[in-house]
Amino acid sequence: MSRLPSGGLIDRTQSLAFSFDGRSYAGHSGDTLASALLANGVRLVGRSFKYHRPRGIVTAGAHEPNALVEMRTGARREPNTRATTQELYASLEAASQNRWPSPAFDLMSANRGAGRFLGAGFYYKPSMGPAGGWERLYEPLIRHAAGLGRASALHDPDAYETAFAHCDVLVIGAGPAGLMAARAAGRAGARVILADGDLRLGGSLLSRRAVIGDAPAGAFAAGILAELAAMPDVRLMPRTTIFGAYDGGTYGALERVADHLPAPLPFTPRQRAWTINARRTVLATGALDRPIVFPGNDRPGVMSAVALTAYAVRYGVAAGATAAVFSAHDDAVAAALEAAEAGVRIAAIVDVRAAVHPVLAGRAKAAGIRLIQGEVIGTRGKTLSAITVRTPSGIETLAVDTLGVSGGLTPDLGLACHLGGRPVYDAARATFLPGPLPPGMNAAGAVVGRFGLAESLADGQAAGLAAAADAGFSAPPPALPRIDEAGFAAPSRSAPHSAESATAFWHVAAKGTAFVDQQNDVTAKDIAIAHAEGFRAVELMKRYTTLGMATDQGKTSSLAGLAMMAELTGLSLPETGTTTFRPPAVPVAIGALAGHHRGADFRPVRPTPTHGWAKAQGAVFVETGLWLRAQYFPRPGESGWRQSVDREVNATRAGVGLVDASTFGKIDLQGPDVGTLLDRVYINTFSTLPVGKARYGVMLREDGFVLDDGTTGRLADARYIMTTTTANAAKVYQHLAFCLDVLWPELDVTLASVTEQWAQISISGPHARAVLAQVVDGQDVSDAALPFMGAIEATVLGGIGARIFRLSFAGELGYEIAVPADAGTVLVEALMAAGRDFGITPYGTEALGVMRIEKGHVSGNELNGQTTAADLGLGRMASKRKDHIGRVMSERPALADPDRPMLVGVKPVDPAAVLRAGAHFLKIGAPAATAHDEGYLTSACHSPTLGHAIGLGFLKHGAKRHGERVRAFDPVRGADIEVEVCAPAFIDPQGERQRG
Amino acid sequence: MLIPCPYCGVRDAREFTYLGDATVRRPDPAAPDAAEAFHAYVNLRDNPAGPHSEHWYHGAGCRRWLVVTRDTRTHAVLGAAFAGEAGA
Amino acid sequence: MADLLAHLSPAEPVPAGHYGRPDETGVTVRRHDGMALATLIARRGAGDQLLAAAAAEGWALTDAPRLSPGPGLDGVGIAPGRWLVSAERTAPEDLIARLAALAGPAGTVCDQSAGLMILDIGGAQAAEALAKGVGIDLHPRAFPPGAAASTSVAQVALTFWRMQGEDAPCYRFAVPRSFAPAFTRWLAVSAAAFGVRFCDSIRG
Amino acid sequence: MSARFSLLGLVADALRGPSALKPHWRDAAPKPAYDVVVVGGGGHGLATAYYLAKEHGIANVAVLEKAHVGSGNAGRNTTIIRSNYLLPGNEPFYEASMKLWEGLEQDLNYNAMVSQRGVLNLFHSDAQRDAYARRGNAMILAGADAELLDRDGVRALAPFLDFDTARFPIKGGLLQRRGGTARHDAVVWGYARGADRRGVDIVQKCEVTGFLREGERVTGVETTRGPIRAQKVALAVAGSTSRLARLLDLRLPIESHCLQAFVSEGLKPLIPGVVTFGMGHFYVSQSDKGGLVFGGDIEGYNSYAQRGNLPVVADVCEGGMALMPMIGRLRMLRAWGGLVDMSMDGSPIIDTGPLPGLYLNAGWNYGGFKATPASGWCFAHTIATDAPHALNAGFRLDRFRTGAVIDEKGVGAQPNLH
Ligand SMILES: Cc1cc2nc3c(=O)[nH]c(=O)nc-3n(C[C@H](O)[C@H](O)[C@H](O)COP(=O)(O)OP(=O)(O)OC[C@H]3O[C@@H](n4cnc5c(N)ncnc54)[C@H](O)[C@@H]3O)c2cc1C
Ligand SMILES: NC(=O)c1ccc[n+]([C@@H]2O[C@H](COP(=O)([O-])OP(=O)(O)OC[C@H]3O[C@@H](n4cnc5c(N)ncnc54)[C@H](O)[C@@H]3O)[C@@H](O)[C@H]2O)c1
Ligand SMILES: Cc1cc2nc3c(=O)[nH]c(=O)nc-3n(C[C@H](O)[C@H](O)[C@H](O)COP(=O)(O)O)c2cc1C
Ligand SMILES: [Zn+2]
Repeated sequence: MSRLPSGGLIDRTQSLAFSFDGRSYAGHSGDTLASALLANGVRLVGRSFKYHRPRGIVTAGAHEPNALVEMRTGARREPNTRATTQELYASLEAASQNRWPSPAFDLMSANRGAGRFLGAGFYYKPSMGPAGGWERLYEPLIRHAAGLGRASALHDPDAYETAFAHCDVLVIGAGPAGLMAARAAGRAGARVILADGDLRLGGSLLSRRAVIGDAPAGAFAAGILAELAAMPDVRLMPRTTIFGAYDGGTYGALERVADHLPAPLPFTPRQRAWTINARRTVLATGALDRPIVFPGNDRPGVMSAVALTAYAVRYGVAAGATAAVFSAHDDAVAAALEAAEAGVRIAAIVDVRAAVHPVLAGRAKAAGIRLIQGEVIGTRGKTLSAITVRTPSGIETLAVDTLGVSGGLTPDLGLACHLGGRPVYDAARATFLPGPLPPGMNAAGAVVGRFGLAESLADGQAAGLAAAADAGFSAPPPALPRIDEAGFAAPSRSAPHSAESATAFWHVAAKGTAFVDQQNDVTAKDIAIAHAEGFRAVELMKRYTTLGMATDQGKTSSLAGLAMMAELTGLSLPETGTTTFRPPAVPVAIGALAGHHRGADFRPVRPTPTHGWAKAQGAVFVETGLWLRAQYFPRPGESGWRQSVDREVNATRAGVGLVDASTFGKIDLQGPDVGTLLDRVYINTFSTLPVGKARYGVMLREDGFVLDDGTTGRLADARYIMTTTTANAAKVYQHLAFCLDVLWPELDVTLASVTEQWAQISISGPHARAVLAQVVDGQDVSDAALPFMGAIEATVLGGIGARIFRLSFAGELGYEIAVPADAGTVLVEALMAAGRDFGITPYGTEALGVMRIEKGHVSGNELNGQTTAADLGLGRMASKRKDHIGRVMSERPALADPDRPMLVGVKPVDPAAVLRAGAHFLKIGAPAATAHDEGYLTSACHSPTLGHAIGLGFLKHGAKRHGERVRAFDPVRGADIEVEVCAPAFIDPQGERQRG
Repeated sequence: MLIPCPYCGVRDAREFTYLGDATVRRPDPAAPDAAEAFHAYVNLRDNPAGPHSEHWYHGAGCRRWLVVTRDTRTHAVLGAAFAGEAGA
Repeated sequence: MADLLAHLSPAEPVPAGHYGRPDETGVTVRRHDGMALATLIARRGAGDQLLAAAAAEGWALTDAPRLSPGPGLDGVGIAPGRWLVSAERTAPEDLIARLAALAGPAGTVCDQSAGLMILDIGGAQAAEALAKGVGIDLHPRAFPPGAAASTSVAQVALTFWRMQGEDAPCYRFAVPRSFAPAFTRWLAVSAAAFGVRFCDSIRG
Repeated sequence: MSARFSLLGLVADALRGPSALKPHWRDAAPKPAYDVVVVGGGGHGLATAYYLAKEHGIANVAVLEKAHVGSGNAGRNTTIIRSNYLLPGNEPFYEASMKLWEGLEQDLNYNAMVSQRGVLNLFHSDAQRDAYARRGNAMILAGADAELLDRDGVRALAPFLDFDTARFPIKGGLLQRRGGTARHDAVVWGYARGADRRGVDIVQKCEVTGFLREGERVTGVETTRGPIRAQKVALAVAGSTSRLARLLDLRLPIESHCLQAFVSEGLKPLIPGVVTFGMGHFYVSQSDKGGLVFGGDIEGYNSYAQRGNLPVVADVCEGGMALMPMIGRLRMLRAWGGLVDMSMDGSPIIDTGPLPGLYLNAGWNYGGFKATPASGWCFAHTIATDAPHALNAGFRLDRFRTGAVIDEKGVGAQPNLH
């Protein structure tokens, strides 16, 4: 329970003050929070999930199930951080969680007494009395008691980024196997990435005492790392966890850039999420120490045997004053001896086997450590003070404050299974090993059961060479280092664990509460309950008991649980199988996965070419998909948007107005077959369109519903310009490309999107021609020269190339003038100057919307993908003389059904009433029920031209009901308004104004 | 998932837009059974568990439609060609 | 880091200036205004004819995602039989006329001069900064001078190529005009750790 | 048969220990013949068997499940229940389902943890507001509850959302207070136990590999545990529908796609009810255990792999961060995928046929969990009476031929866009 006098990869010259639960402590740089807490004698660090039992530090790695803490404070508070991987920094602040008021005294631990009633499955049995009792009473209680840490509920102040990396060989894990693999592949000339979640590369070499060649393990690792660092095409990535394997050799990785600092450095993110594309991968993630399930195994002071050694060797910390080790295989015995050599007082090694390896037995004897054949059957103390051991000769109590436990090694093989591979049971090693590996993956070292150091070095090198060779880089194998595994003869360890050295030992048969999943409080008894109640398949057992669903994802618990289930069912372990491994291999911050794309940068903001000008005019902007458009242009003294919009509409209808319509999709089509193509994609005919004219067209999806509408003009015999709606610009281009690439590759047509190239300014109103005439370069724009639906190329403002289409969405005399986007502002300014005498008024999307509703033009609200051309009143446009996409399916009975709601106009009977889109139409007097639903209002506005509200909508038999009154029923906004049905065009139904 | 565009090279699938089954052929609209044939073309799918020939549009790249053969059980991409040239 | 952009409008390209780490300039961004740009598209079955026409003018145009420099213009393959052609110090209409004459019936030409923003992104850490959004391998073996790609970067579909004849790698990006704010904001943030200078735009 | 659950029983069980406990349902061995064989031991198949027995007195029924019950979508969905649909073909059905949820625990004597903490769909533009108003009004017409909240109303419910720097400002939301979540596994187990108690055989590890035919008529199934004859064979296999249809040479208006879902590490209560983003793909709720359960869009390509890829992971997390930047430091604990049967109009099929003796329940897309009770109820009715009930009258297979599609999103016959 203290810092050892020497040793460890910590900087003893640097003392770092930190606090835990408000108390101050000190540690060293190189410490994790866990090692620093242990060095300060803090052993109780939190409470378990369900029963709020006191819990201590169990591991020295990312799979820690117990020592989860709340890091930092304020908006940076971060729940559930593993103390075992959190690097210590000066003035670190952390707190225990899931306890109230303190971890030592937790009122919620009353749950412990209730534990016998709260066993697996208790939630599902509706014992809770009256109906509603669950929701009103028990559920809130359970929600409050459950959960682990507390989120800050404040916006995360830190930034994140993503990045891409590419390599020939990705090596995952920088232990002995990974280091050798990376070196071999690097020497062969491959581009290598070596990633490890740890802050320091070296894996188990850092926390064990071996001699490799002539050097201690740590120095050996350092030598390889230096060599790798000098290779230009090798990238070393410490603090980087590979969290997922995905299709095509893509790996997700999380780099913790700044979690070891009080706050991220300026201009750097807190974390970086990498997408790594690797041609080959070497999985070298090692193996984890496997716990043994025994009564009292959750008491603080009970930990992994390998962790006990790691704290001693790597951090120079004795996890306790006097320790014992409870083992079932030789490597745990070896680890215990190494801990002792590092200065930890080991009183005894309790091993379940009849004999341990003679070399190890000899060393234990020499070190004065008792070797006991037996099992731990109980523990005592608030934190551990004694263990009870059952030996062949009786029961014995040992006073120890720390117990290192290891039942075997479990390969950390999740990444091998993310693409659906299933682990296979290896009886010789008494563990599951990776099954068929994902394409491109090799695996080496402990993760494939090569538990010995010599063999993992050799295996890593071979895997690295093989991976490089597969990627096209060959090299002869270098000689392997000679190994002295601290006196423990290599052959016996490097051989698969033989029956004497490893027995599959999962749990101790003895009375008392024994935990399988320490975080989720799943006990041995819960497994028995699941079995008795029929939840025997491993996936059912998992879900019924929550075994393996904690933050360690069962890394410390699953295997024991399923072995215990196998014992109960009498099935073998291979028959029992494992649950499914899923990404992420280690939990990953959501912010990191989002990276840069949040807040204002969640999605691109697309400004129109005249954005700056509109901003200078004081426009209010509105999101239109990704575009930002001027919504209206308020003027001083106006009381609200309605007043501005009314003014804009009135000024346009009475004089002239101008709007930026650049957001429409624009597609340039050229070639001899454009007409043929357009005839096939539009319901109406375009091949006969004269040069110099434009036409409104409607296109259908193949299923007969409307896809899009827009105007297409013919500029030359073999050249058309198509406009699409703003929303469907990309979709229509893709559709046309489909027609040309897939349906009719014989058509000679070229497509180019010119949406970005052209600014398109629309001027409308009685004076539009007079304004236009002032900007064109001498072109005749008279009605005769440029009649309604004329489409010409011209130049404006002294030589700027332009296209002018005479049409107007507003239903006025109008022109759409397109110029190169960088001339958009110049054009607008010129138009404003030219129109000054006519009171030219810029307007935004609101006024545009009002005018098109007044005119009865359909738009996005009506083109909602659920409507046919006939529904929109456009059925007669369809040419009967040709086929077009969607024709056949548009004739299906339900699409041709006369009962379908059709486009109508409506106006409120009470002229003061306000209409809102979304109201449903009901016959007057009909009950408000789905059966009587006759349609709905799609668009509505106040018409300043008419002085009352108007709307468009779809109404059953609408065309025949002009003049009838119906209800516009809008209960979500508390409205129920009588409206009169009318034709959709409220103004100028004959279109005289636009022809004017 | 990576898709080998015959022009652009190997790219992440996120650059593409998926349409689906590339084995269905637009029927002759003038045929007497056109209604039924279009129903099958638009609506009915083999939806196989195994190799599947399918249309992908490289919208963030060359903007061409590809026919990609991919195993729907493993996501292994078995080949890719430009639509119209695929012979599929 | 996020504060870097907090005071800037998300609807406008990042203005000229130095961003991020103050003592270094690891990345330099130069914007070209007034460059003529056009798409040149081979008509169905006329690809070879178009290539031959280009060759006749001394322009070794290749039908691949690569830079094909020619006399007074550059072609970059963006799709089979399709190029983005750029010409410095040239009026758009001159480029269009030249290409139209060159292509004749074998190809069509479309002005894109105002539709794309051209950015030259260079500096010692350019590739490292770009890797935060460019999913394509920029390693010199995989993306040597002259290599080009149309791809999506930070949600923006664009074309870029590695320029020839520069010492440190320099990449030329053609970004659709309306996506310039999104792209430059991402670039500024991604390069901030190295220090990034957005230069005043250059004409030509 | 397991005993009725009660408070006393729970106490007694606890005192007696595991040995006194009984399986919640029998792990039945298949008999050679049944009146009805239901293929698929997900929520829908089990609910169908339960209601066949309960409502129609047809208990000589087997549910055949290739793995274990709930191993399909029923065991991997984000557990949202709601009846906030737009179209008249859908809304009354989902509202009927909602009413069944509300009585489910008493009916099944099993705590499915139905938790009506509300479903809030955010909107970010005027057009979206109007579309939600249309939907809310449709819900009210069908007898459901709906409220249209303005920005302040949303802020009061969910103050942690990004109201200040969001790319797409939050303008309000459509709230269904009766919506919420139910514990997915418990629904499966509850129906399994309920059906078992009424005599239904639940046969696990029994994969249907073929069909017995007499001419056109389907007369039973081939399974990995031998042939089983049946008067009626009912398919409720969700994402596997096409695989079985193929064995009958049927092509269906269905594609199988993968939908991912995610859960965070456990947290103290943070998010009330269900919140969905209107301008990106993200929705979230918090489980009783404290994990944030969230998801987004489907992967977008046909798949039987039951796992997804990184682009969707990023897309979902971007949506989450855009909406609630407080989750940045919270960690994703696990991601998984399910095989969803996306139909050509995004709406389900509950119908007789298409062959005599065959009955089809499919096309649930990413939204069939909430339908579980009504789907089982209507399918049972359809099987028992050989005709659809009024509630599923719109869910017929021939609608794709006639054009009477129920396309909530208006994207047409493109399954990956629904
Ligand atoms: C990630 C995800 C999130 C979702 N979120 C929601 C949500 O929030 N709300 C919502 O309402 N819906 C949601 N859904 C959809 C919902 O889960 C499904 O629509 C619904 O569960 C499907 O019905 P089921 O339960 O019967 O299907 P399943 O549970 O998939 O049942 C089908 C069963 O058939 C079995 N089977 C298949 N083939 C055979 C065979 N040959 N022989 C025997 N058995 C076979 C399968 O093993 C499976 O158990 C989600 C789906 C997913 C994947
Ligand atoms: N007795 C001794 O002295 C001694 C010393 C060292 C090693 N050994 C033996 O060597 C073998 C271990 O070698 P190894 O190289 O296979 O394993 P290892 O445990 O040494 O290394 C695995 C590394 O992978 C990393 N890792 C795990 N998952 C990761 C992920 N998802 N992303 C990134 N990094 C990840 C870990 O942080 C660790 O550094 C063991 O058998 C051990 O007993 C023995
Ligand atoms: C509502 C819900 C909550 C879940 N909560 C957890 C959880 O807390 N921990 C966990 O490990 N998995 C959780 N899961 C995921 C399951 O472990 C599992 O991944 C999922 O049921 C799919 O099964 P599979 O991964 O075995 O294919 C949850 C799943 C659902 C549907
Ligand atoms: Zn491509």
